[in-house]
Amino acid sequence: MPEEQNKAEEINQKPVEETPRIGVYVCNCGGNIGEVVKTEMVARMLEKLPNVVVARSNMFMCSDPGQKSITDDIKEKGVNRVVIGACSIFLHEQTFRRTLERAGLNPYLYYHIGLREQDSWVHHDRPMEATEKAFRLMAAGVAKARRMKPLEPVRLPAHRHALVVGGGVAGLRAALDMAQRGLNVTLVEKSHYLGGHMAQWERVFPTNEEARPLLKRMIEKVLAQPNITIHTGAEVIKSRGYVGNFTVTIRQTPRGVHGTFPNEEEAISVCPIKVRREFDFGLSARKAIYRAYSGCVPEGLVIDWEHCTKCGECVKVAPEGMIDLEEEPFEFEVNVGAVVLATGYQPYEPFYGEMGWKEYPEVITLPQLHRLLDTEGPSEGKLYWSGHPVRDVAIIHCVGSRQIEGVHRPQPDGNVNNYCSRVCCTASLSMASLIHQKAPNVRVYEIFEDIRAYGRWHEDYYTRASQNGVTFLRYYAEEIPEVKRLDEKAERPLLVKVRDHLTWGEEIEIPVDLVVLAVGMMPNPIQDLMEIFKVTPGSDRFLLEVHPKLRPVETATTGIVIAGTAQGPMNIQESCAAASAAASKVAVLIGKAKVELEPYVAHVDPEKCTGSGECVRVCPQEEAITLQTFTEDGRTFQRAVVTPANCNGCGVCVSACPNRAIDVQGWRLDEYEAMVEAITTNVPAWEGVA
Amino acid sequence: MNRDEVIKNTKILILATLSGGYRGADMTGQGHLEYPPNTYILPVMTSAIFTPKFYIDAFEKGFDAITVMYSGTDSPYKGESERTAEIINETYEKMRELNLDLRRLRLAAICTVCVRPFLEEVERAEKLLEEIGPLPRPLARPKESIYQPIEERGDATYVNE
Amino acid sequence: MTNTTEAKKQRTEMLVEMRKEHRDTVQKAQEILKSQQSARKAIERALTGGPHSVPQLAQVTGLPAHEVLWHIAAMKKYAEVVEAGTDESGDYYLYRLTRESKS
Amino acid sequence: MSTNNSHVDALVVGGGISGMQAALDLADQGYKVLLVERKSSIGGKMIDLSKVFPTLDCCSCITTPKMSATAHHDNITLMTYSEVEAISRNEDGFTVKILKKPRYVIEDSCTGCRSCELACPLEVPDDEHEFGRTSHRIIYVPFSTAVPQKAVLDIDHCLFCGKCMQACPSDAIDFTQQPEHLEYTARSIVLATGFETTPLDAKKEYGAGQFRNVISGMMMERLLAPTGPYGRVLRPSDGKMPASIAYVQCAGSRDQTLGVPYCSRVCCMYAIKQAMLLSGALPMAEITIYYMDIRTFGKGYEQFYQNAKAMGIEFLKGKVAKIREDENQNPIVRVELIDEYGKTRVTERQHDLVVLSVGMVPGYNPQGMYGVPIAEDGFVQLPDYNVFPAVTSQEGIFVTGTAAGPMDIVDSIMMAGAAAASAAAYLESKQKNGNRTPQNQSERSVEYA
Repeated sequence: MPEEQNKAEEINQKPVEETPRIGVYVCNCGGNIGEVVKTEMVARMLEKLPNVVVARSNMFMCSDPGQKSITDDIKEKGVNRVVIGACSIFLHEQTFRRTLERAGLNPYLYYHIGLREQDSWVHHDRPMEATEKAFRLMAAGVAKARRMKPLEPVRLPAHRHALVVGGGVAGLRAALDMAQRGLNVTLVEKSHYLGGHMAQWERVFPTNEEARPLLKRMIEKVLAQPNITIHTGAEVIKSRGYVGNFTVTIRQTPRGVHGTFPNEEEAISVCPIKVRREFDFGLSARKAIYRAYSGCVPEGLVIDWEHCTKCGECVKVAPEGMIDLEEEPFEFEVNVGAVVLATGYQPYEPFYGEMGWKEYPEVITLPQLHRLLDTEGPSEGKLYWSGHPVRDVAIIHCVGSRQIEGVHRPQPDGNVNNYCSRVCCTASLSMASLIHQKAPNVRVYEIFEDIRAYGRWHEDYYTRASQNGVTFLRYYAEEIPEVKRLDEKAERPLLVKVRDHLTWGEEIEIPVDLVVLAVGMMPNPIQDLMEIFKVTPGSDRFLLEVHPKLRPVETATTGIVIAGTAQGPMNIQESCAAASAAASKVAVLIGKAKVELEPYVAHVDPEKCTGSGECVRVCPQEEAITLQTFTEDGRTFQRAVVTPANCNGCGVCVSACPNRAIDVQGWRLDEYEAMVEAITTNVPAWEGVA
Repeated sequence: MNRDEVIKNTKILILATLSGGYRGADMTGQGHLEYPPNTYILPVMTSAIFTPKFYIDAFEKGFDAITVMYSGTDSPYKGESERTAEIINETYEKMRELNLDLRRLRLAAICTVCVRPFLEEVERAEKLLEEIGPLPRPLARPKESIYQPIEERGDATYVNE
Repeated sequence: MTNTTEAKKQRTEMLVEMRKEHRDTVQKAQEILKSQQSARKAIERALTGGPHSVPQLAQVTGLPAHEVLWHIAAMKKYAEVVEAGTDESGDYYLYRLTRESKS
Repeated sequence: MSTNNSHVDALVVGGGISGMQAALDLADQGYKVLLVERKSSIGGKMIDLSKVFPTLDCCSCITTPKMSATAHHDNITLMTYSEVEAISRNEDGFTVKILKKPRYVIEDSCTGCRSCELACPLEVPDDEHEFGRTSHRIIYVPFSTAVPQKAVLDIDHCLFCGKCMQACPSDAIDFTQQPEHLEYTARSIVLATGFETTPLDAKKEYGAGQFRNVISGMMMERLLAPTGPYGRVLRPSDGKMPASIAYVQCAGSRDQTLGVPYCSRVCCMYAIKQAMLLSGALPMAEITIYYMDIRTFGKGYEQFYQNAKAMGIEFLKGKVAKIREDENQNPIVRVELIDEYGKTRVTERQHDLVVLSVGMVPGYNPQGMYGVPIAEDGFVQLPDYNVFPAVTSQEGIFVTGTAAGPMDIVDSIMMAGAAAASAAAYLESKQKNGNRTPQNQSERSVEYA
C-alpha cells in the first residue's frame, strides 16, 4: 500500500512551475446575468489583473461557441487556468471541466463562480453594486486560479454489485434491470415477503390488470436471475465506504419457520395470539404465526416475533424441526458498489376524529376500500360493512394531501402535507368504477378539490364515473367536509356535510353508509437509513434528489440512488419507470467495475510535515491517515500518509496541523487566504470605470 | 449607519458549504429573493479547514463580519461540524484578545433548502453592521499575540495601466 | 474565402447555372425581397425622423401593425434597431435605428 | 448512393431531451449510440422553452449542457438534419437507412461565425422556432445555442445571389450538395420522436387561429425567453405590452370534439409557471387562469401552485365557451364562471392577450416504419404499460419521452433512464446468447426478459 501511495504522491507533487496564464469568462446567461451585472465591464476590469491573459464576456458561456472560445484560448493563447462566472456551480461545473479536458488541459485547473443565483438574481435593484460584487468574486477566482494545481481523480475498483433496499415493485424492477444488465444484486426487504403494497391491490389502473399475477410474474423473473440474492426480514443497520466500495451490514430476522409443511392451517389455528392484520389495513386479524397473503413469496409461514409469546403450541403440531422459536437475528455484511433506496411509502394516517376517522367505524380509508372490494379480501370482494350491504358511499379526496398551513392540523412532527399525492384521484375513480361493476345500485359520491386524472387513460375513469352516475361534489381546501353521526332512527349512519362548488355553493348533506377517506402517501419512516447512507429528505420529507428536473434519481451522495415512492408519490407505472432509471444510473456508475472520484482528499506536504500526529488524532475516518516511519539518508522519521480511498476530504486535519503541512486538494487554505485578499483589495479607479 | 452606508462601506464574508449553505444561497437566488450585495459567498467543501488565524486575518484584511454557513448535523462529513464549532470557539478567544465584537463572527447551520434561514442570517449580519459599523483597521493587536498584522498585501493588485 | 480569379469565375458560372435551375424559386424570392425591402425602407425612413412605436410606424408607413412588429423584431434581431424607451402611454416601446448617424 | 456501413448498439430517433438523455444513459454505460435528429439542431422542444417548472431554472441553461454532452460524447454519433428512411431486420438487429438532408453548408468547414447570415439579403419568418414572430435569413444558424452550431440554407427561398459564398471565411457553402444516404446496423432502437402541440386553429370557438392576440403556450414560452422574438412580452397584433393576460386551460386536451380526450399533463404547470414569469416581466399586468381542474400533481408542483395563488394570480374556475375579437383586436372571452359561492354566471371579459394552454399530440406515427403500433390516443402502444413502461411490442425497439404519451421534462428524463435500462438488458441478453436470429416481425407479447 505505501508504495502505491508514494507513487500517487509523486504524481501529485510533480512540480508545476509553469506561470499561470489565466482565462476569465463572464457569462451573460442570455440576460439573466447581463441585465443586472455589466458583464463586459467586469471582463475589462479583470483583464488588468496580473496573470490574466484573456477576459471575455459571452451571451451563453455554456453554448458550443461559448465553450469553443475557451478551447481556442487554451490552444492559441496558452491559457492554462480558467475562471468562469456563470450560473450555479451545480449546473455547469462539469460542463466546463469537460471543455478544459477537450482542449487538453487538466479539468481541475478551473474555478466556477455563481454569478446568477448569488449575484444578478438577488441584487436586481443594485446593478452597480452587483457589478462590483461580480468583479470582486471573479478577482477572488483569479487569485485562487493562480494557486491551483492540476489534480487527478481518485480511481478505485468498484464492486459490480448493487444493494437494493426494499422489495416492493420499484425495488424488484430495479433489481431485475440491474441483474439483466449483468450486475450482481442483493435485495433486502424489511418484511418477510416481496411485493410491497402492490400485492394489496386486486387490480392496477389504468390497465385493470390483476395486480398479484402481474407482481408474481415479476417476482418469478427476479427469482430466476442467478445474480440476484434476496433477503427478506432484513434491514440495513450500518454502511461504510463510498461509491464502488460500500460495506453494508444487514441484520436478518429469522422466519422461525423452515419451509412449508402440510398442516400449516392447524399450526395457525392453535396459535392463541390474535393481532391486527396489516395486509388488510386492520380490517381483519391474524395470528402470531401467519402468512402475509396466500400466494405470497416466499410462501412459507413466519413468526411475528413482536407478538409471539413462544407458548410453543404451533411447534407441537408442526412436523419435527419445522418451527424454531429460539432463532436469533443475525448480522452479515455485503460489499456493494452502489445502493438503490426503494423504501416506499405508507398511507397517511388520519388523526382521531379527522372526518370521523376512528370516531365512527363507518369511516374507512381508500386502501381499506381496496381490500374490501378485493375478492381475496376480508369480505371476499363484497361491499358489505358490519354485515350489511353498503348503499351509499362517499369518497372524500385529498385527506392528508394538499394540506394548507393554518387550515389543516399539523402532524406530530409539526408538518402539513402540502403536496399532492397524485395517485388518489385515479385510484378513487377506479374504485368507483369497480363498485359500479360489483353493485350497480350503490350510489357513489366523489367529494374532491380538483380531479387529477392526469395519466395516460386516467381520464377514461373520470368519464366512466360520470357515465355511471357518480355524483361529483367539489369543495375548497379551506372548507373541509364534515362527517357526522346520524341518530339511530336514520336510515344511514353517517352524514357528510359539504359546501359544493359545482352547483350553487350550498351546503349539501349526504346521508351515507360508508365514508372513504382517500388518504395520501407519506414516505416510510427511514430516518435510520437516511443517517446510514447520508441522504437527506426534502421539505415534503420524501428523499431529496440532486436536481428535481435533470437528475431525478440521484442523491447528493454519489452511489446512493432513489427508486419509486421513496422519492415522492407515484403510481406503479411511474415507480417502475423511476426504478429502471435508477438501474441505468447504477449501471453507469459501477458497470465498468471502476469508479472515478473527485480528488478532493487530504494531501500532506512532506517538506512541512514533522510527524506531530495531530492529524491522525483528529481524523474522524477509519484508516484515512496514518503516521508511517520513513528512512532517508540514514535519518529515521515519522510522517503522515493519507489513504485517498478512505479520506472523504472533511478537512478536520487541515486546521489541526500545527505546521500547515496538510490541505484538502482543490480547496486549499492558502487559496482561501488569497481569495479573501482579492475580495477586500481596494479597486483603483473603480468609480472611473463605472 | 443606515443600510446604504453599510452596503457601501462594509463587507460580509460568507463561507458556505457546498452541501449546505451554498445550495441554500443558490435556492434563494432561484427564488429571486433580494438581499444586500455587500455579501461575498465563497463555496467550501468543508468548513473544518479554517483556522482562527484565517478568520482574524480576514477581519484584518477588510471583512467586517463573517458568517460560516455549515451543514451542521446534516454534514456529509463526520466530524466536520464538531471541529468547526471548536475552531469558532477558539477564534472567539482570539477575538476577545483583540477586542473584537464577538457577534462579527457567527456559525450557522444552513441546509440546502434553507432559504428563509439564509436570508435571516444575512439580515442579522447587516443589522449588526448598521449598529456597530465597520471594523477599525488596523486591528489593535497586543504585542504578545501570535496574530501579527499582515505585512504585505498579496498579488491581487493591478498592473499599472 | 478563395478569391482567385479562376475560383470567382467558376462560382459565377455555378450561380448562373443554379439560378436557371431554380428559376421559380428565385422569382418568388425576388418578389419577397422587393416587398421586404420597400417595407424596410419605409420603416427606416420613418425612424430617421426619431423613435417611433409600432402603431406610429403603422400609421406612417401604411403597413398593418402586426407586419411592422415583424419587421421590427427582425431588425432588432439583426441589430438594425434598438428600443428607445416607451411612448407616453407606457403601453408601447419606441424603436430607433442603431446607426442614427445616418439621419 | 454512398454506403457507410457501421455498427452501433442503439439507434436513438429524436434529439429532444428524452432522446438525448437515453443516448447519454446508454453511451455512459459504454454502448455505441447513433442519434438521429431531423431538425438542424438537437434540443427538441425543451430548448425553445423559457424557464422550467417548478425550479424556474433558465431552460437554455440546463438544456445546453445536455446538448453539449451529447454532441461531445465519445460513444455518440450525432446526425442532425437527418431522417430515418427505412428499417429492416437483419442478423444483428436492424439495418437502418438514413437520409442526410443537404444543409448546403459543409458541416466540417462551417465555424458557425454567421458571416453568411449577416451577408444574406433576404429574410423569411422563423416558423420553426419563433412561430413566425421574427425572421431568419435564408442562410442562418438556427438559434444562438444550437448544437451543432452550423449554418443551414433554405434552398426554397434562395436568390442564389452568392453573397453568402463571398462572405464565408471557410468556403463552407456548397449549393450543389446532394442528399446523402447512409446505412447503419443498429442492435436496438429507442424511439424518442416527441410530441406536437394541438394546433392553434383546431378550435373554432377559440378563433380557429385567426386572432393575432390569441396565442399558444409554446408561443408564450418564446415571448418569455430572453432569446425570444421581441426580447420581451409584447402582443403580436401591435406590439403593445399586455396589461391583462388570460390563460384558457384544457384548450386542446380533455376535449372529445378534438379527438384529444386525455389530459396533457403539462399545461396546468406551464400556465402557472408562465403566469409567475409574466408577473415578474410585467408587474402591472393582471393575469387570469380559467380552468376546470388544476392538476399540479408532480413533486413540488402543488406548492408551486399555492405560491402562484399567493402571488396574486387569479384562478377562476369556469369554462371558456367562446373567444371573439373587438375592433382593436382585443380578445373577448366568454366564460361560464363558477364563483366562490358556486354561483355560475356567464360573463364576457376583455383581455389584451389570451394564451391557449394547448395540449400534446403525438409527433410521429412509428407504425409504418418500425412496425410499432400506436394506441387509440395516437401515442405508442405499450403492451406491458405498468411494469415495462418503455418496451414496445416490437422486439429490440424501445420508446421514451412524449412518444409514449404526454409527460413533462422530469418524467421524460426518468423514462429515458427506463428505456436505456430496458435496451441495455436486451443488448446483454443478446450478447449472452450469441447473435440469435431475430424472431419474425410479428407482434409478440412482452415476456419478462
